[in-house]
Amino acid sequence: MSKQTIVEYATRLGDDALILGHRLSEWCSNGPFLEEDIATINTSLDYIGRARMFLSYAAELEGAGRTEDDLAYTRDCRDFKNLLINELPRGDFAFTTVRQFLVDAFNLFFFEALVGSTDTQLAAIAAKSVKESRYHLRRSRDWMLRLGDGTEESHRRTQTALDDLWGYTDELFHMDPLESELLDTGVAVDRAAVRLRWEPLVTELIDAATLQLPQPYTLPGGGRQGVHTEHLGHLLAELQFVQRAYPGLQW
Amino acid sequence: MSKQTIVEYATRLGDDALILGHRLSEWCSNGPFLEEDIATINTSLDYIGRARMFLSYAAELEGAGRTEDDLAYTRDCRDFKNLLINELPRGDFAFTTVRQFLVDAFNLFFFEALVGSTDTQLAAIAAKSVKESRYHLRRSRDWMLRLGDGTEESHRRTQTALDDLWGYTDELFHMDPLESELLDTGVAVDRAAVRLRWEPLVTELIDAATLQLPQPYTLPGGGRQGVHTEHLGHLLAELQFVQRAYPGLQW
Amino acid sequence: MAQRQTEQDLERRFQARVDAEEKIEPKDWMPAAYRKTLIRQISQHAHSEVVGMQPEGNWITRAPSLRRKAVLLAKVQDEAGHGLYLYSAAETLGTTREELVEALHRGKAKYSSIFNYPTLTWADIGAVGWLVDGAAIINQVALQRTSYGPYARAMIRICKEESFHQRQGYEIMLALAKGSAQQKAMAQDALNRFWWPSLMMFGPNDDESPNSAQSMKWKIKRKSNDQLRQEFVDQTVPQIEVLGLELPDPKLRWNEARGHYDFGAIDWEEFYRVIKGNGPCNRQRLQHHIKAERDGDWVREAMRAYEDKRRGREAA
Amino acid sequence: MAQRQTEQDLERRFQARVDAEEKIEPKDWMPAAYRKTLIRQISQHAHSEVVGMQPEGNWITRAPSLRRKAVLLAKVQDEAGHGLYLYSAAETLGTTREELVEALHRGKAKYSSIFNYPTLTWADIGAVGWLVDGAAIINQVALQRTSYGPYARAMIRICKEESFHQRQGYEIMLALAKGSAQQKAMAQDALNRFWWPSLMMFGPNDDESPNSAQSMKWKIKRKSNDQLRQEFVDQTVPQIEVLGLELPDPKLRWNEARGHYDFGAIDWEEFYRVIKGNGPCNRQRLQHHIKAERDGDWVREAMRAYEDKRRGREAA
Repeated sequence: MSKQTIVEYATRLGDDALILGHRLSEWCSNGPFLEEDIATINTSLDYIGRARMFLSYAAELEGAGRTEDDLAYTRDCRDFKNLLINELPRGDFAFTTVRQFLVDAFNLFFFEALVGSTDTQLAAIAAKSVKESRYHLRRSRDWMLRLGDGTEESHRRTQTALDDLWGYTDELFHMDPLESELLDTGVAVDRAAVRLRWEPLVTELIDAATLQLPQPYTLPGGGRQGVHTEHLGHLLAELQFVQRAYPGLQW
Repeated sequence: MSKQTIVEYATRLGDDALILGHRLSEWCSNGPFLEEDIATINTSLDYIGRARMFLSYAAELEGAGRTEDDLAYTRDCRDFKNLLINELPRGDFAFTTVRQFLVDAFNLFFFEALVGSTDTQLAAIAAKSVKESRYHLRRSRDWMLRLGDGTEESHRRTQTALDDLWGYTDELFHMDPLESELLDTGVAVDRAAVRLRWEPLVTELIDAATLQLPQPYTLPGGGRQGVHTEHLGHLLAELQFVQRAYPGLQW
Repeated sequence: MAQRQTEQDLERRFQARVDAEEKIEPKDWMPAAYRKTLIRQISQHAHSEVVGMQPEGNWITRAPSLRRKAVLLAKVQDEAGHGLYLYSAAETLGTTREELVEALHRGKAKYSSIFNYPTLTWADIGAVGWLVDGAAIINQVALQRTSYGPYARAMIRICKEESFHQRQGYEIMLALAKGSAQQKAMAQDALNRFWWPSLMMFGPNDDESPNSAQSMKWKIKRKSNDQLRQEFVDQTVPQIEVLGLELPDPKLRWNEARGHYDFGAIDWEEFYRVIKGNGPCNRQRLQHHIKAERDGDWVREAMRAYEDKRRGREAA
Repeated sequence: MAQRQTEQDLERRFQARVDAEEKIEPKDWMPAAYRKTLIRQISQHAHSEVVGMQPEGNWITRAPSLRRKAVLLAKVQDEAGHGLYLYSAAETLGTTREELVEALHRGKAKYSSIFNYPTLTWADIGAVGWLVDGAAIINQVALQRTSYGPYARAMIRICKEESFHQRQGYEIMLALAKGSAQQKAMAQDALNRFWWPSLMMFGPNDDESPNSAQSMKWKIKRKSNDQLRQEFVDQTVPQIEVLGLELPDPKLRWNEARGHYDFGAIDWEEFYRVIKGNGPCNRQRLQHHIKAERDGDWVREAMRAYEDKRRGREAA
């Protein structure tokens, strides 16, 4: 179990947080009302902070003199390893809410498990992330209920978002050889076990929100192999512009 | 009248064409129907072609070994010299139509005048651009009539677009010292004279389209000094990404 | 009896004309199944041209040079034009573009599933131009001799432009393959991702494709899927070698006895998953096409309203 | 007579309380004009905090390092929070946030016109943080002693965070000014473009500002526009020297006799043009704010509908 596999694992978790943090930050000044703008920026801040911790750990462990910013600003989309659900455009408030709910529920159980990692740095980041995810999940559950069981229009938009997002949830639970190897050594989390906790919570809340569980379908993953949607490239063009246009400087 | 002033003049005209060409190209596969998609892509092609002629002439005249691509892909927004009306986001079909109509009408008269430039290269580009602008203007006039005098909704959208765009038209006719100097030597066009032809055509068509001439107001120009709207930076992050991420290569 | 009799006569005379390589024209009698197959095939081809504008359109704003941007814009414009020809060819069979697009939106009609793969890098635009247009040309050259007149004529016209597009795609790959290490890696990566989907463009194996035989009998289809696929492989492997890129399939090897390249097994499970709608971009492509139409509703309504007013004014 | 009498008594007793530096609280009697001036001033301040999220939000997605991105996100979040305090402070005067936002959308209420200038480069975020928050602090420090209690308390709380923001803005300028030639030029360019608009933030000259005098009498406003402006200049010029940037105004010079920096004339024609609505971003800011609210209509309706259902269930 080489150090390099933990570098890869930390990079994956860092990219997940960075890319979703970016999508959340796009809501700034665009929220349905001021209090919600503040809450969404706050969630974005948690994700960007988490991304910094994972990416700086990956860079440090890699030992090639790279920094969290080198990872965030100088890799092209084929070298990013985030799961596809995180990179999808923010869509309307229903799409952002449903995505956040599906990911918050996953993150709560995932980080609760990661707290037990044999890698102390990952466990420490996980401990902070559990607290954040608990708070995020409480918020996104409330919003799922308000939108699902609100008006005809909010119900329709939320059901559409759920149907569009459902195919991307499978990738959350996929264990590839790298993570299976790290699971055996107690570093990584068993995503299949997370699914056992995730599914009942999600199906129960979908029901409470008077929504239909989507017809099961699965879209190809690929995020861990750098095979992304067409959206990530446009996101990175925006995120990386200043470091690309003025390379090798301090900011 | 140094060569450098003609380089600047050609760069201005090249940036005008490049940035509007980019906005038009964003309609690709997003048009209201297939024939319109084709026509808008065609207009975008004309503008990109025109931009290449002006920018390669500017680069050649500058004699510093730069190319049309160096100008297009390695300048940041403060060094771009396009007029602001060209960089505004494409908006809905009404906004794109009204902008195109206002700019097509200007371009027809501007390039008809530029054909008489003492600079043979500028005159040659102008000759080609006149033919294109005549065709573009015929198309945008037809659309102004259809949208202005179509349905209540198309009328409302078109009037809103006209009101939002009107403040940006003044910059089309502003003569700064550089262009005044070039006017004296027969190189540049007298934009004030263009206004005398532009205004009647525009006011008459606005009336025919049952639209109201907006309350006159003027927004600060700044494009010629590199003082742009916040939209240009985001546009350039997209346009320039590949050359910024993989600098100094042939494509 | 009599009625069925003439039906059989008509059918026999129709088949004789097809066998004699005569072109069937819109006004000629044709079996209902022939018309239905043609409408399905021509509309699928038209939808493919139009949906294909999305993956290529994805890189117009980021094309890495102004020349490449202009070339790509012109290519996508041509493809939209091909879509128009093909919709008109289909309309000669008594359907309307609105009906065909409606079927596309309801998931009833298909488009070439190669466009359900994302264009992730600029090299993908090279690969799509080179491989996808290459496969399309092989398909369309055969279709130039299809029995239905309007479709054959459309194919002749489209083929000219497609080969031009293919050369432009290959030119992009050449520039990348001969460029920096990063550019070469980008080209290899695009080849690796688009190789198998390009082979899948030719459809299921002959023994698997249900309506192939009948189409061959009606000379709608002049060569079988496997024949066309083999032609594509044989044409493309030497081009890969010129590029100096690694073969994307370890089993790709020249078979002297067969006089063709052997290649590995196609992952038909992925083929059917993508056809069923679960490829990477199926939903995105369809939602994009539907949104463009919906956003244009008010524009088309305004056109109609203006036309009515104008006609009203002229009549008055 | 009697009625007017008590009105004058109330007014006299109110002015005596103000002169005695007592805080006026929501439930206390206050002249209608005092209430009106406060609502206008507090709501303008609240709108400024909220509209100010746009020019800074413009760079969150392009912040050049993750640390800067986090710091900028936190700053914009604080400003949104300031907006909330101030709307609540205004509501203690009997208005509602909806009414105040409605007035903003109809162009009846204003926000600080510095936010009608575009943030074109990352250095602009440094300049906005350093100069705009710097000017805001000078205004707000004075307002901590404003006569109206809720407004004063809001100012005390906001000022702490503003000075933290100002330091962050200055830190960006420092990093750029000490960086590469391009970075230093970017910082100089931002300073040049935001210098005069920052001076304009303090409003017209004293002899020009209509309601200044009355506000001073009511101790809503504790220092005049020109005094505050001079404080800002005196505070900022030394900071420019530490940055090693050129002074953005050739007339800026220390005046030993006055004990202040002299500076050139402000372009009041531009000041009034921007206030009237014809600055670079006036329309954009307002349309952006209106669009965010409109896009959120269905969300707020869903919240209300859900609340009603819940209350209905609980009552049953």
